[in-house]
Amino acid sequence: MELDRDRSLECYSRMLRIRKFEEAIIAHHPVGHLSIGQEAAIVGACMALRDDDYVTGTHRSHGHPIGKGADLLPLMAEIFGKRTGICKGLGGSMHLTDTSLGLIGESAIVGGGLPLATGAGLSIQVRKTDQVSLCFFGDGASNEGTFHESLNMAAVWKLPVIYFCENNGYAVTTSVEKSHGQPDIARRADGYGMPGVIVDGQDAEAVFAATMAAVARARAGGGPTLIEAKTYRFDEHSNRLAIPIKYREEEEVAHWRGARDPIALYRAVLDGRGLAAEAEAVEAAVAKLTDEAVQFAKDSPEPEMQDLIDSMYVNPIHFPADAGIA
Amino acid sequence: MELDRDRSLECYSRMLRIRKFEEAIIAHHPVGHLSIGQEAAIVGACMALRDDDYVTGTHRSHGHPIGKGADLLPLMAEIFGKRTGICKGLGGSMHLTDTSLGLIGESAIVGGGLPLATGAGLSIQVRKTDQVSLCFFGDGASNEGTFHESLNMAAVWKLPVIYFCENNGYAVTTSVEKSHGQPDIARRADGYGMPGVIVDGQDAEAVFAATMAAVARARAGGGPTLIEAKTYRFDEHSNRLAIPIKYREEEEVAHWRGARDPIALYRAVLDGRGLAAEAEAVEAAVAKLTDEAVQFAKDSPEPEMQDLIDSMYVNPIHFPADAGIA
Amino acid sequence: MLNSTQKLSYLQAIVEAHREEMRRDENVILMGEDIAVYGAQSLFDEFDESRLRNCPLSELGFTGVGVGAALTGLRPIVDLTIASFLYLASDQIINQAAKLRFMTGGQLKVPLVVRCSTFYNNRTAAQHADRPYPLMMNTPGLKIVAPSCASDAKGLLKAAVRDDDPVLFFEDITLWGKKEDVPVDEDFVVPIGKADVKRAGKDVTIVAFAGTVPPALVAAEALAKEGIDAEVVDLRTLVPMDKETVLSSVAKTGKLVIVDNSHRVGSVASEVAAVVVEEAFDSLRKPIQRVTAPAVHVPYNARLEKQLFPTKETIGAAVLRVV
Amino acid sequence: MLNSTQKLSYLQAIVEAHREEMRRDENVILMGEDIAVYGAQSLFDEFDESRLRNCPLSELGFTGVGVGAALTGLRPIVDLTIASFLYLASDQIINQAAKLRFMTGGQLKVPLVVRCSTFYNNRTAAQHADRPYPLMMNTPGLKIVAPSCASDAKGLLKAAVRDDDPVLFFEDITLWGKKEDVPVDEDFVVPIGKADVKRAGKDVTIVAFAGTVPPALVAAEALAKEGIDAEVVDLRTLVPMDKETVLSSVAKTGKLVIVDNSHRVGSVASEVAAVVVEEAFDSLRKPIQRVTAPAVHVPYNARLEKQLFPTKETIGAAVLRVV
Ligand SMILES: Cc1ncc(C[n+]2csc(CCOP(=O)(O)OP(=O)(O)O)c2C)c(N)n1
Ligand SMILES: Cc1ncc(C[n+]2csc(CCOP(=O)(O)OP(=O)(O)O)c2C)c(N)n1
Ligand SMILES: [Mg+2]
Ligand SMILES: [Mg+2]
Repeated sequence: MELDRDRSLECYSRMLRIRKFEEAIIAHHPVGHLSIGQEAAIVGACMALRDDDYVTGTHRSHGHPIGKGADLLPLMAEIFGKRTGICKGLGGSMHLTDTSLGLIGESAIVGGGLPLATGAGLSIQVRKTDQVSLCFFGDGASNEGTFHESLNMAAVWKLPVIYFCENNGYAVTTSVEKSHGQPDIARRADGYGMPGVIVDGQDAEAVFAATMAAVARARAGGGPTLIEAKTYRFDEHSNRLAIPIKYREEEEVAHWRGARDPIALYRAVLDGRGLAAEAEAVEAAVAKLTDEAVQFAKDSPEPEMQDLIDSMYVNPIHFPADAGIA
Repeated sequence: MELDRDRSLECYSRMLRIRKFEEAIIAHHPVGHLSIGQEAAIVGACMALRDDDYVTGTHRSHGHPIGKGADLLPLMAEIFGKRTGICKGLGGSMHLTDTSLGLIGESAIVGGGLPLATGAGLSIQVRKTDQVSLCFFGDGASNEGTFHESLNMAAVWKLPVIYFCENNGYAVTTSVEKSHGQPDIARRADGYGMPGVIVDGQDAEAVFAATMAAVARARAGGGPTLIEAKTYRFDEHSNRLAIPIKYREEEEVAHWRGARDPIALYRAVLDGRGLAAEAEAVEAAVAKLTDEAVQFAKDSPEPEMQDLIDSMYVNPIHFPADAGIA
Repeated sequence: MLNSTQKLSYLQAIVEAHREEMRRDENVILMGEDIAVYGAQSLFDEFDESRLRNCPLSELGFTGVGVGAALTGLRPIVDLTIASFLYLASDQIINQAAKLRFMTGGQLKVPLVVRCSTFYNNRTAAQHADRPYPLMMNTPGLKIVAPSCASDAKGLLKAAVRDDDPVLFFEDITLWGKKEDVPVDEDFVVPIGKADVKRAGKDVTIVAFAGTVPPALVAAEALAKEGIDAEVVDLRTLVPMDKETVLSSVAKTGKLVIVDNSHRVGSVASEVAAVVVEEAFDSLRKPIQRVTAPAVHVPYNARLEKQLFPTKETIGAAVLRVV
Repeated sequence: MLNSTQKLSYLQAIVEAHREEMRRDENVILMGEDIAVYGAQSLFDEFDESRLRNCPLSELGFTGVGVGAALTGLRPIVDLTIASFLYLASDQIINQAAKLRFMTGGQLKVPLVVRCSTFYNNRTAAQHADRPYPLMMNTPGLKIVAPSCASDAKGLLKAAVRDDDPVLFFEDITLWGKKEDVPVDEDFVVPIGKADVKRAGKDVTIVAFAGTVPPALVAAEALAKEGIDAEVVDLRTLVPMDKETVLSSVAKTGKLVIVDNSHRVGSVASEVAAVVVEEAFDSLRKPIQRVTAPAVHVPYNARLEKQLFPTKETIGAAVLRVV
């Protein structure tokens, strides 16, 4: 499904914002799990959502808020552990949760977001709104019990949930082939009586189309869908983790980086639609924005113990008095 | 697949032993979850196993050891909570585990046995024996995360495990239709790249045949199979639980009790094969055995605190000294 | 309706609390397995199945669903039924419910209640009979209550539903049937974090909670006949604990016996003892006594099972060791 | 080889323990996620993948697989990697591993080791940084160890593998890189249930374990300069605790400071305090001091995170409050 001119440029911008945001992380504060290579999957899915739709994410948490359209500055400040960070510097790189855009948790417990997204779906159904809930998770997460329990519940109750698997082929060093009885995660949907769809995760508009169909179904009361986007992580599992073994071929990485870069692919699409100049303007704007974000993060103060205390409870009781804070 | 004369009588005897054992429980010590109605599923599966094959079971634990051929006396004594019980009166009605016949745990935590059986499969593979492991579980249990995690692992590693679902249509008061995205549990197997088979759970020899095929596959290194036996629980969920609502139709119960009683059905098969006299002899023997078991249980002593202490550790350290035993 | 009461059992009081809170706020829902079987069948007469969710056997999943619903406008009560199933759900409670507000710098709140019932002295053996009170005491961000009577059960459950933080609610099945006059005032709440002196006394402090309060009170009456005047403090809330009430009682009596149905090691009793020896050492005149279940599993055999839990006799004996 | 030693880091010592035990007994296997990433890549040079199982992300499942394998002849070591994932696996550990022997009247045994590492002071925020030592202390049937140095890590892991009961093994990542001379004797084991006096002293007892032992020792040296002679007792085993060593130290010093990286409420420190106030009340001359992480979650910001955990300064200050 083709995005119109403005939406296609917004889609390109968001993808590029993820890429540039993470390149800035590598350059300035190398922590965390990068989504570089997976931008089309993330943004394609988010383009099908409204601002008030819910999203849950993962330890690979940078792309989801950016994909949903979040402001980069508080996100970057969070990476730097600053008080101006979206989570006051308490959550950090694996937890860039911007609730103003419907994000309700980036779970660093693999699979932990699946029940949360399902619960948001339940909430929508009980409160009778027409929102939907979209759950990002990885191929590795699909082996957690929460995957099974969540998808089944959503199917029984016909909840408006889109289960969106970013299948990047690996969980740390473990390939899908070595950890899944069969490699197509979408094929598991049938066991729950739910549609399962495989989509090219490097093609933003293909992802958008698949997600739009699932969103339409969900909003119409048709229940959940499982979407599997086949994608690839260009970098290592995490900036901070040394990997002492070779678990994927260099040629494989080179192939995806070269021929399957979602940003290059989408740039070509825009070029083909005569939008090269506009795309260049987007690129300039994103570069500027990223610099601003880094500067903002650098200039921001660190959180204090009081910020931490203030974030613990809505309704503190005997707290912080009895907490034993030195 | 037809059982030969002796095996068919043994099959009939085991089914009858379950039925009579539980009728004696109702009469003499009404505790626990009964397998009446599900005898063909249990015994049909066990007839396909060797004595040294492993079995895990559930809270509905009486049928599995009897199906595997266990001595009734220690089982009945366990029901009565006696020291001569198979578990010294410590495990009780939900945990009739006779390890001498390869039973390695009747889990009252629903779904808890699935990883145990899978682990036995792993053990078989590492130790390179030709045993298999069979896991009994219910329709309700198939919604636990352990189901998913276990079946996937067994599929990836091609473990010699038979996942045997006694689908009796309900988990306490909750029907399969209201708790499963779609009602055929065997259909979930495909998601793991594993064969899934549905079998009539009231037909002992049909169950035997399906299980034999899975066992043969497992022993040959072909990996796991999911078997779903459609069966029915004739009595209430548990002897000890009052059910304040109506969750199944009386006609439904009457239909299964009347037309789908696995013991009556198999008796008819035996009659058709000219084995009526032998079947009668089995019936007399089982009646006598059950009486003996009740008498043995009644006459047996209760366990003492020392039995409890002795069962805690293989290698006690500072125990029982520091345990705070009054 | 103010000041009027109604004779209710502990379990009925819990169901009444549901009814009142569900009437008051349409965002309150109940989730769990076989809801009708666990006492709440009468709610189906009044409320829609949309708000009374019979769940598949997926404890981790549906508890997490409760968390997700709490994040997005509902106030779910998740009934895990038997407390021995709490382990299955513990990740969503500890890593999500208790942490999400903090980890998002206060952006989110999790108004969730998780119920579970300790199923001991009921001949269900070790996989059903745990009293895992201590399991989550170490997790910041959670509140944990464990009432000992029908009024407290009703008032604490209502307080829990109204609280914007996650609350773990332990019921005690040995109390389910116990009847009492319970306030019918729909705004009757028992504050979280407040202990209750169930019997005033001056010679020794007995700290108890949930199912240990009744035998503690009986023991106190028996001791009174021997001229020993015991104060019985019902903790009611385990976290955040009402240290003040405990410490001021010990300041008065100088002697402390703690009664707890959980296993001895790492018990609630241990925490109470630690707080007191740290903060009221100078008032303490005798060794603190923990009367707990021993560190062995719960057997099926009823006679043996009964021997594991504190009784009026073992409580009385502990008091006699220190007075 | 007797009496010879080898310079190994704490993590290397753990890997060596695996190697030796896997050589000694072909029924010993290692299971976990991305085994090679968590230090054990060199084992792949020597052992078959059949005994080195890279598992799917299924913590509850593969821990239960470990239990099932232990029931049927293997002696699995299950590495849960980060201790914050222990909650996911807790049901199989508590309801199966710890109970199956008991519930079958002693028919079964569960020679299982579950490893997990406490990942604090590492800027991974609240969902990775838990130190859930207390979580399973309340469960009878389990043994729980938490070594503070490379030799103890090796010796306790070997003891755990050889033990026929389930053992939970807590590693501390702040110690992973610390090197030490470690015995190479393949039968070197450190007995489970025995504490170690890491520094003898007469004025005050400091009980510590795992990552709190190094700062406790540094604090003790600093105190020595001020004329205070502290005894540092390393618990090593949390359950079953070596009460005797702790009690006899307190009998000598009369003062007790307990240092524990877990959160304050329901901590290991609370259990130690409870035991001591119950059993050594008459030797106690001052209030017991618990030096713990406070009851708040672990933040991402490194400067704040660091402030949560006991340091030589906070340990020293606690000692000074009581001497
Ligand atoms: C429950 C849990 N187990 C293990 C980990 C450690 N871990 C972090 S990310 C990861 C791999 C996740 O793989 P996948 O779901 O495919 O996501 P990806 O990293 O590929 O985006 C693992 C094992 C964790 N954080 N949580
Ligand atoms: C983890 C867990 N959740 C809930 C229960 C309570 N419970 C016991 S049996 C049962 C129903 C199980 O249904 P199914 O698996 O179909 O087995 P059936 O009873 O029909 O044989 C439930 C909910 C339990 N024992 N364990
Ligand atoms: Mg992946
Ligand atoms: Mg069933």
